[in-house]
Amino acid sequence: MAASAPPRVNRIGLPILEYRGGKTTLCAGCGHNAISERILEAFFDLGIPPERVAKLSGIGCSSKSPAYFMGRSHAFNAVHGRMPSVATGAALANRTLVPLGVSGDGDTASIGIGQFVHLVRRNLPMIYVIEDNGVYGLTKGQFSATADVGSRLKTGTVNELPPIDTCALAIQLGATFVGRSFSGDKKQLSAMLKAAIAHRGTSVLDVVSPCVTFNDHEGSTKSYAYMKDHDAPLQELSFVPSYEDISVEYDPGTTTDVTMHDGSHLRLRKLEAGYDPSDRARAVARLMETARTGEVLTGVLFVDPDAPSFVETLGMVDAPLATLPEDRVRPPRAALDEIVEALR
Amino acid sequence: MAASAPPRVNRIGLPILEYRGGKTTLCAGCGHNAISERILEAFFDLGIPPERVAKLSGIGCSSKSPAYFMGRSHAFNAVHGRMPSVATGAALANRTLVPLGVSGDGDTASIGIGQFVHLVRRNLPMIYVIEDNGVYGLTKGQFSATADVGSRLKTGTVNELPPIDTCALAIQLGATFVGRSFSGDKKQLSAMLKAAIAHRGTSVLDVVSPCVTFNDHEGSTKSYAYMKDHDAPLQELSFVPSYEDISVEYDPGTTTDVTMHDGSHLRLRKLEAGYDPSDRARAVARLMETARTGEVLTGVLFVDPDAPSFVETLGMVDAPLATLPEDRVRPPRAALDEIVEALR
Amino acid sequence: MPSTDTHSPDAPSRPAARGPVVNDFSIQVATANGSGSQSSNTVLLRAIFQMGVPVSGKNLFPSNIAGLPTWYTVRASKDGFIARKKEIDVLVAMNPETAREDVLALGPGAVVVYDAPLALSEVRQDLVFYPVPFDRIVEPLTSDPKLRRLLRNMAYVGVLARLLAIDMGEVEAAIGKQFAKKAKARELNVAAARAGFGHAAAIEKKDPFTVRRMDATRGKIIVDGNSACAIGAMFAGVTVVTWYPITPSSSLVESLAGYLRRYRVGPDGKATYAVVQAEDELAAVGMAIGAGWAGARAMTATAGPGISLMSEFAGLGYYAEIPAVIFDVQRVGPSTGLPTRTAQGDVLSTAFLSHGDTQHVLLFPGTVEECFTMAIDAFDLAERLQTPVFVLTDLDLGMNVWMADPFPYPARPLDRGKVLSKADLERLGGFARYRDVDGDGIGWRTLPGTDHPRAAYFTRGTGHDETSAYSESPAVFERNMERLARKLETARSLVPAPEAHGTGKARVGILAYGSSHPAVVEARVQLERERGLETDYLRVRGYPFAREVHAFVERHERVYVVEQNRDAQLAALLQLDLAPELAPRLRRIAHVHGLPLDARSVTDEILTLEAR
Amino acid sequence: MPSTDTHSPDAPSRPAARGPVVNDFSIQVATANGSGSQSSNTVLLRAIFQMGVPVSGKNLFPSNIAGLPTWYTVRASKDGFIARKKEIDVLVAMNPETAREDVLALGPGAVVVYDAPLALSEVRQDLVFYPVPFDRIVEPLTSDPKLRRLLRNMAYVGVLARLLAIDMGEVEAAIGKQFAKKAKARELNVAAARAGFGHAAAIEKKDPFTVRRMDATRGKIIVDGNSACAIGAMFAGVTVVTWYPITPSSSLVESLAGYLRRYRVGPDGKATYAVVQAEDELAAVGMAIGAGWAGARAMTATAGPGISLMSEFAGLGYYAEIPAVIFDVQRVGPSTGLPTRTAQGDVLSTAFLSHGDTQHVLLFPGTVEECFTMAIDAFDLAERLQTPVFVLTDLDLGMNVWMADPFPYPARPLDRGKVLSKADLERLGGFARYRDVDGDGIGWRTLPGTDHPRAAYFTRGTGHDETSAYSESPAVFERNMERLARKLETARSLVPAPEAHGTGKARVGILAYGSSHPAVVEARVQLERERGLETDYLRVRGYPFAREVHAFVERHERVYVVEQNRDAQLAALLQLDLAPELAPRLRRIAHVHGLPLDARSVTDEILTLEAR
Ligand SMILES: Cc1ncc(C[n+]2csc(CCOP(=O)(O)OP(=O)(O)O)c2C)c(N)n1
Ligand SMILES: Cc1ncc(C[n+]2csc(CCOP(=O)(O)OP(=O)(O)O)c2C)c(N)n1
Ligand code: SF4
Ligand code: SF4
Ligand SMILES: [Mg+2]
Ligand SMILES: [Mg+2]
Repeated sequence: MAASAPPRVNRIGLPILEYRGGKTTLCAGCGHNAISERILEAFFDLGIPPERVAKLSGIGCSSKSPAYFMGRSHAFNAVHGRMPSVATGAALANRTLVPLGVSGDGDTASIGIGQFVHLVRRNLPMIYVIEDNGVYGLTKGQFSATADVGSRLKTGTVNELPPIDTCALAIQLGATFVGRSFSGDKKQLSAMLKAAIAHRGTSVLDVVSPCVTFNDHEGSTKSYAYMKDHDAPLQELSFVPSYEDISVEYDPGTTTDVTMHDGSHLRLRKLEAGYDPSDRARAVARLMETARTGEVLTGVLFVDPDAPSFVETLGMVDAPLATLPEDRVRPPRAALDEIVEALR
Repeated sequence: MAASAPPRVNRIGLPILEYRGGKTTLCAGCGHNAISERILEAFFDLGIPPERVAKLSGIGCSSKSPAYFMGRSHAFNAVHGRMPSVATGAALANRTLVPLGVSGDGDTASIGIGQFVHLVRRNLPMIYVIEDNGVYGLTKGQFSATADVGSRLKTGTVNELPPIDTCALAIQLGATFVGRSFSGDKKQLSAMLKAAIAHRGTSVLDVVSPCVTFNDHEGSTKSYAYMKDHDAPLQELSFVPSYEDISVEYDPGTTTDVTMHDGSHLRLRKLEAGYDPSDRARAVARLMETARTGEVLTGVLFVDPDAPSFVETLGMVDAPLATLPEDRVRPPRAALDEIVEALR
Repeated sequence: MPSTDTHSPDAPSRPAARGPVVNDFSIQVATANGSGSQSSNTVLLRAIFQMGVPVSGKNLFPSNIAGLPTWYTVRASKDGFIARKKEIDVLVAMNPETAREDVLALGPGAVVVYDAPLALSEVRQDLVFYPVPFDRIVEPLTSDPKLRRLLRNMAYVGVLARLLAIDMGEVEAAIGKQFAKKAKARELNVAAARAGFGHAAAIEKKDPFTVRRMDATRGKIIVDGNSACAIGAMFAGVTVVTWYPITPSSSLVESLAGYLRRYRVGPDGKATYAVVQAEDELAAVGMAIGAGWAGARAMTATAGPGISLMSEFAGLGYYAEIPAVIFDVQRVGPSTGLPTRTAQGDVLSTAFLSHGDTQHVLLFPGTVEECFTMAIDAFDLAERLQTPVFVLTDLDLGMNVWMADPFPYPARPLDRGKVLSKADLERLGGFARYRDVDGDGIGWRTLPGTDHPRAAYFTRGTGHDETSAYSESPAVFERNMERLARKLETARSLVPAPEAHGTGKARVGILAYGSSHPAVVEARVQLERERGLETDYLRVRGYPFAREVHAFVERHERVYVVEQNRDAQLAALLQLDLAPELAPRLRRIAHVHGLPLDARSVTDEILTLEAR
Repeated sequence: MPSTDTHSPDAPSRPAARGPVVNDFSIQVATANGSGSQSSNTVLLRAIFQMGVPVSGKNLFPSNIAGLPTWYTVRASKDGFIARKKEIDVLVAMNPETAREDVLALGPGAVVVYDAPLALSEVRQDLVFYPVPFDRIVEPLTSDPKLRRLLRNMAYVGVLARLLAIDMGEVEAAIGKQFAKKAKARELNVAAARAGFGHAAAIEKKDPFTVRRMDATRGKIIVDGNSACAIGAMFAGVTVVTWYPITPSSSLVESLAGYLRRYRVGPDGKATYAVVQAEDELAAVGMAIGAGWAGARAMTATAGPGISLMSEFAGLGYYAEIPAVIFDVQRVGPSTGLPTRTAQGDVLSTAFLSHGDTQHVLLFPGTVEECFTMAIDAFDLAERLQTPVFVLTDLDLGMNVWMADPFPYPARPLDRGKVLSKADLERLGGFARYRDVDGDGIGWRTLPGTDHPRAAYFTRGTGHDETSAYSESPAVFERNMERLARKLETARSLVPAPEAHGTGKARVGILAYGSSHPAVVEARVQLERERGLETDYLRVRGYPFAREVHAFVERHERVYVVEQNRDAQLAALLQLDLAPELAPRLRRIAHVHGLPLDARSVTDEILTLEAR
């Protein structure tokens, strides 16, 4: 169970050490480091072999972080803002991989918003984590497109453009799993990551992750302090993997039980009465209200566990395309003869 | 008044001929041609000197159309999907221009969605017309990102990805004037264009404009036939320019009168009771419903006439930057001395 | 009319009209696009082809969908010349908009078949005019005016059949093939052709041009280069295809998608491939790179503007060493340029595509057969060299139809390059992704998902050492860059070798590539026949250049580099690669105007330069 | 440690420690980034500068925000040499992570000032070691541990002041300047410096290095190239600035924004400019192109990856002929490469940036003065030539600080190029946008908003005739492309002329550009002094190359082209431009490892090649 302390080795007999990566070069206290921890724990807890995971990222402090966890997983640190396309190619080449995208708010909402939008539309099977600090950390703290109106840089510069709410945007565009969390909320983030891993299509997780060097001061809306005051969790999350039987009782009145496509269960104990994570239109409307209220809604914002993913839409074979034997990818001589005949 | 037939010469003494352009090379019956007509009429009716208008476009049949109206206006047919950035530069260089962007659904929603999103956030003062036929006309009819789920090409190919509703997207991102119309709806489109011209910031107009060659058949959701059946106007529009006194009476119960920033009036006689074009969240929610119902909501979807535009946000001088005299753009010798002194 | 709108000073030469001119002339049909003339022209071309006469067709179409002027040229050549012929011998004038201009552009003695109402016979005295009342001819066939407009086009095929002695049986066979699945349309079109044929019986033949059966096309096929690339890609075992529509590359992917649906979907209805229409070219190439990284045979196809947009990813592919195949069906640039006209203008910028010290491998198919074979080579090379490979074709090669020998079934199995399996890793205990263990500059890679604790490595566009660990060390960086340069050296011997023509003893050499080939072949004959100038010819097929290319320049006093761009781009690459002493031997014949290269222009320019 | 991590075979030479070595040595400070050493190093540099001694500083920092090793080198040179000095004479070892490595990399006789706990003196016998207990020294100054870590850095400045006889008055003055607005910080830092100075009194001096007042820096300023470009751009009257943050170009725009706020906002609080942080580089350059089209003086600044993303728009700018200025502060590529290291690797790909036959104008500032003047030239050229102009600087020039003469106030008024006003149009009655009325290949343009019925024209990236009407005519296309080529010829005489050094009589020439300049200047002296090899030197400042560049090659038997990339990119452009007979004279000295070029490497390589 997400909450309970991880055993010394997981169900496939690996110690957590095997899920660790290189030493971080990020600033001490950077939210991204905490997220790395949650990610590797989630894969450890679920006993997913690291070899099955493909880590994908763009450019930024956040996008560097895959080097600092799960060193036994292949990784591709690509170019700025275009990770979704790389992830799409990788996921199609080998549908048996678990693609994990790690991006930043600049990488996703500024330069990358175009690819993000189209990724979401395709419902590519992947986990897409946005480590959201409202600034470009790696280039020393300029505003990104998720910076809130009125938020202030250390330099005094104030942001006047409306932020892109990547979650509202994703839900509106048809995303099938959308959540928001906070790098400081261990329990919520862990459960959400596990549900994301279990999800069939694209899971968009926007995780507020303070930049201690450039955006953790008074006047920032992505600081630890701000989150302490404004974090408004919609539900209390718990995740029951498919291989565990659903021991824990729950009250359908206060708790929604979402059966994920792989048979696991996501349990949402309502904290905001009336919030329904299966109602797209109202989810978007509710998120848009927060522009006024300043609260940061966290939790599972929307989920549709059974929508077909892109590989299903494309009707691909179950085996990885990458390693299909020659006789399955090169048609026989007869085929060429037929083609040539038609051209005479 | 929009509806009444245009006089032989307009208020600045120009005949409509002076608002015409080159002979169209688009297919006979193409919706884009009708939109060109509405655009030039609107500028003619409002008596705006063509020299003040800058036509901007990307690439596509739609993006070609600026060559076929208002030959007395400068035009820039740029590259595919990146017109918003070109428009931004032009609008900043000369804020006294009326930038008119003409794009297609592929140009805007497929390759161009990234620049579109950021354009909208900035509320750049410009009119942005999307000539929306759900396909790439100029490349012979592939689906664009606005094609509806289940819509079918002549070839039989069916679209399975959720469409991008450019209007819902724009409203959600903070757009200040958003409307949807139909190339076949003279009256509605004309009034909407005039209001857009009068608007202070970005006006996003998504105009369904059937492609008679590649997407006007049974099974298309962007055909003339489909629009005949599914066009659901939210209001009956009329526009009263600032220089006309508001003669016509109206009933506040059934009609909303929006005073545009330039003093002109946009009048919306409600056809769908309870639709409020000043309520962002509900506008988006209402548009999202149509994904189920299949109806095409047309009319003014959202308007906030007084939001500051990008040039105001930037605090620019009133005169065009492009033609400021040397003494206003090259600081005096004393300034250089001061700078140099600080570097000693 | 475009095909002579280029400034050729001298009026085109033509055999004096004494005696028949057999199987050696060109027909140009001038219509408006979207008027359905395309099928008529295909029928015309096929009918001649079926008579065993070598034939070629060039479509000159505008960048719009309907209503603008378009020209289609069919050339019959007993000698098997298939380049564009500059001189038009027979004009079929159906388009009022361009008729006069088209007629004025003809050389003396040419033939004009025209729609009678156009009354063109007054325009010039030195031509042979055949007015034809097309409306009257098709009137009886149908009452539907839209259909009539289409049938007029098939009627001119009938008229030409009569005038040029093209076998009506072959015409009807060709119509049958064209409308295979549409019986009704077939009937109507046959009727229209017959009506034209019938009408023309009354015409008194005043020109020398005629078709006579020969046996030069037996067993051959007719295909466009884009389809050939598509077929090649399918037999190369492509698994991930990403694209964004752009002329003239769209039909490559559309044809590929069709073939894949037919031949790569299992009985269970499941596809052994994925075709994705991306949101733009950055995404298309990004997907191809991602797929190549994960082990797929991945490709994308585009044209100039797309290539420019792919720059950043191209650099990543080069530096992170990721296989991918990129087809660039070249059109006229810069910028949007002339989207429906042909050029070879992306050579230089693609060779150096992306910032920093980036260099790429290029392939240059020169025939439709090579579009097929090099598509296969490209995937093998991309995986062997672990780098993006660019296949540069062009609109002429890609969208026009060409005669060809049937494509050979691939002899070699797929070369998947240096990939370490789980078993390998168990044997080796581990690996270093970028270590040059074989001395060819190419390291060994593992695929994501390989079930071994040491299989993983961290792919990045930032500085890295042999183990792909992040490094800012100057020495490490420099060593890695030297290895990458070594890898490109390795490529010299792996790209398709150049093709040599001639005795090898001539003092003058010609160097060309891609769709310039047929014009150069014909020009060499003209030079020999008309001026007795013997030439050797080397057709370059890949970059970095094979050693033979250097040797060719060494063996010739003067080497004319013929290409279809303004800046002599291949000559530039060559100059940078050759021993500097050889550079003075190069002479540039480089022009771009959008029309396929013709032999006469090449011949004339070589002679002018030789005269210097 | 990076600065010798390049494979230099021979151990660096150093004068035997007999007698003092005055004003001719380098100090390297090794710390971790984010530890605040930057201000200490600036103070150190300034103090020496204020003593009238020529000085230069190089910052070698990692691509991360805090905690990784970083090195700062301060060089004092009585001869005014400001290139990076390969040999380190005095090492200040503050970073435990790299201390041993750093010490091992030193040449014999070097000095090591180190944090006592690191106990480095055992590492080698052939060096001079000065252990300093920095913690103890700063302990009394504050109880705040965070502050203490910062003050340790100012303490080593004090220690060095004592050891090298740097005037403490100047140190304190420099601290005052550094912390001008922070009295508290100033006091603390002065105290720290004094504490270090005081402590060092007890150290017995065992090395020859010392600073002595001279008068070689009077009136000079210290500035980084990015700020110089920014100041230039402001005085060029830039009105629209668009950008997307990227190292090492960010500080150019950030500094520009600061100056604009100060000097270009009117009393009414309104700005005579717009600065826009775009969503990416495609948008940044698109905005610049749009603004340039509409008549603004528009610019953007970026680095390699951004340049790649700008390819498509660059081609549009070239073909539609739109003025814009693009600063490329080069860093090490390919791909993301080494983002915080310097290179000259974008030259070739930028010259041919975009598909089709596209060519661009490039400027190469070689000093911070030229960063200022060429920024101004660039805007004039862009509008004069109606094309994008690329200013290629690099990280070394752009982010390191340099001594310079005060910038001259621009003598010439702005050149806004060929623009027709309403009055002109009334006089002329009309115009044709792309007609070459002046024979220089440059047409006349009008600005949107010009109040005349004939002012408008339709700008497009598609084929167009002189009136900018759409055209697919082969002849029209070819003529237009020839005019564009002519325009680039015109540019030869307009770009900044090359700068000649030497008597002009030498048989050996050196050709270089940009930040390679100081190393070449010093290398020429080394060649002369050490081997009596006289050289002439031409510094190229623009592309297309001025005639003088050709003449220089004609006048020399051998010409060494020195540059900081792998593929000898400028040499390549030169080879393509020179008469082919001259090509064999070029010899390439091209390396990239991310460190600023040093004279010794150039000298050694020239001598090796001369020996051949
Ligand atoms: C094409 C390109 N443009 C600009 C950059 C410079 N750059 C590196 S990281 C970054 C922004 C990163 O911001 P974000 O994604 O929020 O990541 P963070 O550092 O905040 O975690 C930028 C602009 C780049 N690497 N590539
Ligand atoms: C970079 C680039 N990629 C692809 C193309 C080819 N292309 C031209 S128009 C077009 C799509 C146009 O679709 P849309 O914007 O909907 O305009 P429509 O023709 O439907 O009016 C494409 C893909 C191009 N011109 N440039
Ligand atoms: S700069 Fe900010 S985002 Fe980057 S590592 Fe440091 S704290 Fe994290
Ligand atoms: S193809 Fe379609 S969009 Fe293009 S002009 Fe024709 S009808 Fe209009
Ligand atoms: Mg960020
Ligand atoms: Mg469209």
